Amino acid sequence: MRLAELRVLVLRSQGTNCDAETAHSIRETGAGAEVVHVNKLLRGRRSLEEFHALVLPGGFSYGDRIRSGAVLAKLLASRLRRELQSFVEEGKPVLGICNGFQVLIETGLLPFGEVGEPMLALAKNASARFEARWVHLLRGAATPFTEKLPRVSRMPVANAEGRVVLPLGREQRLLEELEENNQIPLRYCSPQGALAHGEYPLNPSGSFADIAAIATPEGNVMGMMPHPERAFHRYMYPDWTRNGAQGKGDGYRIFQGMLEYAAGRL
Amino acid sequence: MVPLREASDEELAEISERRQLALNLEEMRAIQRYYRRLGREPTDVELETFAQTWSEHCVHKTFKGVISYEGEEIDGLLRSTIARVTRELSPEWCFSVFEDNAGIVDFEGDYAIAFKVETHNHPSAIEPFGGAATGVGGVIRDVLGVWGEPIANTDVLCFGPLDYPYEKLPRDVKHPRFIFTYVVAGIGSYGNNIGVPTVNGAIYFDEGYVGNPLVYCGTLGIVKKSKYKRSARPGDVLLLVGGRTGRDGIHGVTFASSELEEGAEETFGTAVQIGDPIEEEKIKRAILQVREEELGSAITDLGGGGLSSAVGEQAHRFGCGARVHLERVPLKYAGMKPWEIWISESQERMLLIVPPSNLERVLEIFAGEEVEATPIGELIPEPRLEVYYRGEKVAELDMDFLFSGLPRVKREARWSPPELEEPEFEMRDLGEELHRLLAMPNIASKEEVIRTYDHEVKAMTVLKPLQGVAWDGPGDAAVLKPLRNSWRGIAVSCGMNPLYGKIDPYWMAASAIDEAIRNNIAVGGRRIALLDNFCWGNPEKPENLGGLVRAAKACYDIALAYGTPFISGKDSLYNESPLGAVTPSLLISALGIVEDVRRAVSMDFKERGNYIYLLGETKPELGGSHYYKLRGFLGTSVPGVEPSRARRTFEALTRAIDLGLVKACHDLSEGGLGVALAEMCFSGGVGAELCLEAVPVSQEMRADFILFSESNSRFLVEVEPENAGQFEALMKHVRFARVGETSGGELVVSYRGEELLREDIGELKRSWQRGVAL
Amino acid sequence: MKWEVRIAYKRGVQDPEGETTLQALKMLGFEKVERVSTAKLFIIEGECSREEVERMCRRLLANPVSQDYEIRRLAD
Amino acid sequence: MKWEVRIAYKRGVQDPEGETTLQALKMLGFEKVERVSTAKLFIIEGECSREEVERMCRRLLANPVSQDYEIRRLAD
Ligand SMILES: Nc1ncnc2c1ncn2[C@@H]1O[C@H](COP(=O)(O)OP(=O)(O)O)[C@@H](O)[C@H]1O
Ligand SMILES: [Mg+2]
Repeated sequence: MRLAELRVLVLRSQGTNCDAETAHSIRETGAGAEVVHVNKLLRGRRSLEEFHALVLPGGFSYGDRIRSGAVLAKLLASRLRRELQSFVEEGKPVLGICNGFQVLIETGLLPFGEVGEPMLALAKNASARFEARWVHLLRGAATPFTEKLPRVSRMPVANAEGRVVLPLGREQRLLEELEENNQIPLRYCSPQGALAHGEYPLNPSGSFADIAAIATPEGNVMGMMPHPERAFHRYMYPDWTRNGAQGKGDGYRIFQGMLEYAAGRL
Repeated sequence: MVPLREASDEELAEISERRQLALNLEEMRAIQRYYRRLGREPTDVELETFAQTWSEHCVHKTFKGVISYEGEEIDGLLRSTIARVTRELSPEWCFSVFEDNAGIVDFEGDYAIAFKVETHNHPSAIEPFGGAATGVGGVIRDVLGVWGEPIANTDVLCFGPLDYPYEKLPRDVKHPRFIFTYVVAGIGSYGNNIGVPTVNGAIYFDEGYVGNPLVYCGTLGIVKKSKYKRSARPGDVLLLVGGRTGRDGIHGVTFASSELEEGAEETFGTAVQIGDPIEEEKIKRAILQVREEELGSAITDLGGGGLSSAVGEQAHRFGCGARVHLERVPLKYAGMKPWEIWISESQERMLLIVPPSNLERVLEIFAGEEVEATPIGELIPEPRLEVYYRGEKVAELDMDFLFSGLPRVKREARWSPPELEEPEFEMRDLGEELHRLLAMPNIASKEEVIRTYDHEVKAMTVLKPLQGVAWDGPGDAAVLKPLRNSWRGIAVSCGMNPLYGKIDPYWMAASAIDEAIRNNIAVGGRRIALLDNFCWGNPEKPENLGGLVRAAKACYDIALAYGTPFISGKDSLYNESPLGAVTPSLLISALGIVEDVRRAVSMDFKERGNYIYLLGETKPELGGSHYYKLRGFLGTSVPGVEPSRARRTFEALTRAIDLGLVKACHDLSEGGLGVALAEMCFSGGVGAELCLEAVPVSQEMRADFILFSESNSRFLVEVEPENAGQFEALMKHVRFARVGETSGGELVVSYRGEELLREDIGELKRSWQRGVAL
Repeated sequence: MKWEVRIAYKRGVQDPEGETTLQALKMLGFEKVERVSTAKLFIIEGECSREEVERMCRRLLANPVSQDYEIRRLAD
Repeated sequence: MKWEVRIAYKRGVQDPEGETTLQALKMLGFEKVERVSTAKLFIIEGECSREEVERMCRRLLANPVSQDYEIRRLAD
C-alpha cells in the first residue's frame, strides 16, 4: 500500500490538545489523518476498523483528573476492549504520545499488548512540577517507530506525570524482561549519548531506568513521553538559529517509521 | 422593589454601600431621577444591572471621563491619547481596534491576529491559584469572543520581594512567596490544560507589589476575517454556552473597582473562583466549529458583570433590545435569586447569538463536544432590556439610559515631580557588580517558572522564550508561525519599567513602549501594534491620576512618533491595599510581523571572532536603573526616548536582519550594556572583549555608568567580519559603533587600555541562574 | 508527632475533579454514584504543635479564602 | 451512603509533592518537620456497597502498581 492511502486515526477526547499538530505531522509525512472524538467510537458512529493506524496524541484527556490518561484509558478498556485488542493483534501500529503514553499504560496495552490491569504506572515527576524542556534520547530496542532515528535524537517533553514506575520489588526483573524483549526503544541521555542515570534535568521526570518510551514485544504499540510532532521540522528546534532551520527533525522520523511500517504490512 | 425615589442622599449612599453596588452618589442620583421619571421603584435586578454596566471595570469611567490637569480639560483620556494614536495613524492593516474584546490586525490573506491583555489583580491577591488561572481563562475567552482561535498566551507578573519579612505583613495580605508560587501554578495549570502555549512574559519584584500583586494575562488568536460575524438582528437567539451558573464571582466587577480593604476576604469571598480549563477547551472546539460553518451572528464572552453586561452590550451594539428568561439559565445549585443569576461571573461561559434557523445545528455541535448550550432569550426590536423570571418581569430598562445615562465623571489630576536627588557614590569592582546585577530578581533567569509552562504545544513556537546553545538564554520576544503552510510569523514582546515611574510616569511609559518595540525589532518583528495595560491606584486621588495622565500622554507622543498604533488595552485602577497604592505600572505588549520566520534572530552569540556592534547612544541615564537600585539609590536621571533617532535605528536594524547580516541581537534593558552583553555570552557559550571607550556616548561618562546606563533604543548586534562593510553602510544614519569582538570563554571589558572586568561566562551564568527559585 | 491535614475547596467552589470522576464512574457502569468530591491530605511528621501546623496551613498548604482545612492528630 | 477513598503512593514509590512540601515548609522556618507525605481523597456518595467502591478503586481510582487505596465508610 502506498503511504497516501493510509488512514490514521488521531483519537481525541475532552482535554486532548495536541491532536491538530499531530494530524498535521501525519499528513506532512504523506498519509491521511483524521481526528475523531472518542464519543464517536463509543457510540458506534465510527469504528477503529476503518483505520490503518491509531495515534493517541498529547494533552490532558479528561483534565488528567484522577491520574493522567486514566479516564480515557478506562473508557477504552471497558467499552472498546475487543476492537482495541484486535487492532493491536492485527499488528496495526498504535502510537501514544505523552498523554497517549499514559493512556496506553492505563489500558494495560503497554507493556505486553493486553488490555487489562495496568502493570506499570506513570507517576508525578520527581520535581513535583510540570516540565517543559527538550531532552536527548538514546535509541535502544528497534521498533518500527524508532528505527529511522539517529542514535541520539532530540525532542521536547511537556508533562507533569512522566515518571515510569515499575512494580515495587520486581523492578529489576521486569526491566530485564523488557530489555530482553526489545521493549525499551528510547531512554533519556546526555547530548553525547550517555544514559542520564536519573540525573535531572537530563531525565526530566526521574523515570525509572531513564525510560522515555516503551513498546510491546511485537513492537507495533509504542508509548513515548516526548512529543515528536513538536520536533517535526528543524525550525521547531530550540537552537535552530545556531544550526539551521532547513529540513525535517527527529520527530518526523517517528511518524515516517510508523507509517512506512503500516504501509509495508498492508 | 427597592425604595429609591424618596431616598435622601444619605440613604442613596447607604443603598449603594449595603448592596455592594460601588455606585457613587451622583450615579445613584441619576438612577433616582430615572425612576422618578418612570414613576416607579427599581427592582433589585435593575439596580444590579446599573451597578455592573456602570462599573469602572465595564465602562472605564476614568479613562472616558473629564479630567482637569494643569489647567487643561482632558475630554476622555482614552480618546485623546491612546485611541488617538490609532486614529491619526489609521493604518489599513488594523482590522478591528478598541471596539471588540480584542484588537485585531491583518496577518496573511484571510487571516488576522487578535491580541488582548487583561489583568486579574484582586482575585490573585486573595486566591492566587484561582485568580491567576481564571485570568488566563478570561483572556482566552476574549479571543474566542472575536471568533478567534487562541494560539498563545503571555503573562507578566509583579510581586513583592520574595524575602519580605512575615512580621511586616498586614492581616489578610498574603506573603509574596505564597502569591508567587500559586500564581505561577495557576497560570501554568490553565494554559497547559487548555493547550495554549505560554510564550512570553516577565516577572518584576518591588515593595509596592506586596499588597497589590499584579497579574497580566494575554492571549493571541487567529481570526478568519471572512468568518468574523457581527450581524445580529432582532429575533436572533441568545444562547448561553459552557459551564453552569453559580453564585461565584458575584460582584467581581464592583470588587475590581474598589480598594482592597481589610476584611475583603469575607466581603468578596464569593468573587473567588478556581476555573476549569477543560470546560473551556470544549467550548473552544464548539465555537470554532460554529465559526467554520458560519452559524452565529455574534459572540461575546461572559466576563465582568456576567449576563447583565454581555446581553446588554450586545443588544446595544446591534441597536436593538433583548429579552431574557433567567429561569432557563442552568444553575449549579438551587436557590439562586434572579439578580444573582443575572450578574454571576461563573467562569467558562460565553454568549452566542444565533439566527433561529441555525439553532438546531449549533446545539448539535455543542452536544458533540459535551458542552451545555441553552437558549435563554432573544434580541427584540424595541430598545429595551427585559428580564423575566418564571414569567414575572424582574427588570425592564431603557437601553438608551442604561448606556448613556451614566453621568460622566469629572476628576482632578495633579502631578508634581517627587523630591529626589542624583546620588554620588564610588565605583566598586565592576566584575562583582555585574554578578550582583545578574542575580537581582528582576534580571535573573526565570527559567524555573518558564519551564512549568508548556510553551510549545501547537508546535508553532519557532523562537522560544529560552534560547541559545543550552536552550536557557533570555530571549527578547517569541516568534510564532501560526500557519502550517506559510513562513510568515508574528513576534510577541513586552515592555515595562515600574522603577522609572517612581521618578516620572511619562518616561516610564515612553520607556515601556520603546522596550516593547525594541524587543520585537530585535528578533525581526516589524509593522508593530501595541497594547496598553495600566495598573494604578485609586484615580479619585488627584496625585494618582496625575501620574496616569502623564503616562497616557507619553503613550500618545511616543507611539505616534514610532508609527505604532494601539489596538487594545485595559486599565485596572483602584489597586490599593492596607500598604497603600500599587507601584504605578504600565505594561506595553507588542505584536509584530516577521516576514519569514527563518530569518528570526535569537540573542545568543553564535561564534568566536565576530564583531560586536552597539546601536544607539548611551547617556548618563541611571535614574531608576538596576545599578542604582543595587547601590540603594533611585536617582532622577530617568532614561528618555528620542523617537526620530530611534526609528532610524529600528529601521536600519530591520534591514540588516532581512539581509541576513545579523547573527545575534539583544536589546539593552535592565542592567544596560553589561547585563545584555553577559547574557549574550553565556547564552551562546561564547565570550567577548569589549572596549568601553568605543561606546557612543552623549557626553563624557564614568565607566560604570557607560556599562550600566539604561538608555533606551539600544541593541547589541553580532556580525561576521565579512559582512561588516555592508552592515556599517546600512547604519550610516544611525549612532553606532563597533565595540568589541566575540572571543573565548570570558567576558573582558576594558576602558582606555585598562582592564575593568574579566569574568568567566559560566560563572556569570551561575549568578544569573541563582536569582529566582520557584 | 504525626498530623493529618485535610484540605478541600469550600462548598460552592467548583470541584472539576470530583465532577469528572462522577462522570467517569457512571460511564464505567457505576450508576448508583450520586456525588463525588475530592480533597487532599498532607501527613506531617515531626515535633510540631497544633499551632504550628495551623500556621503551616495558613502560610503554605491552604488558602482559607477558598479552602477549608482540618487538622487531626494521628497516632504515632 | 458516603464513602471516603484515600489514594496514596505506595511506600517505596517517591512522593514528590510530599518532598517539595517538606522543603517548602523548612524554607518557611518550620524546621521541626521531618517528613511530609500526601494522599488524595475521593468522597463518594450514593447507594454503593463496599465491594462496588473496591471495584471503583481497582478499575479507575488507583493504579495498583504505584498506589494504595483505603476505603472508609463515613457517617451520612
Ligand atoms: N512569567 C513569564 N512567563 C513567560 N515567559 C516569561 C516570563 N518571564 C520571563 N519570560 C520570558 O523569558 C525571556 C526573558 O525575559 P526577561 O527575563 O524579562 O528578559 P529581558 O528583560 O532580558 O528581556 C522572554 O522570552 C520572556 O518572554
Ligand atoms: Mg529584552
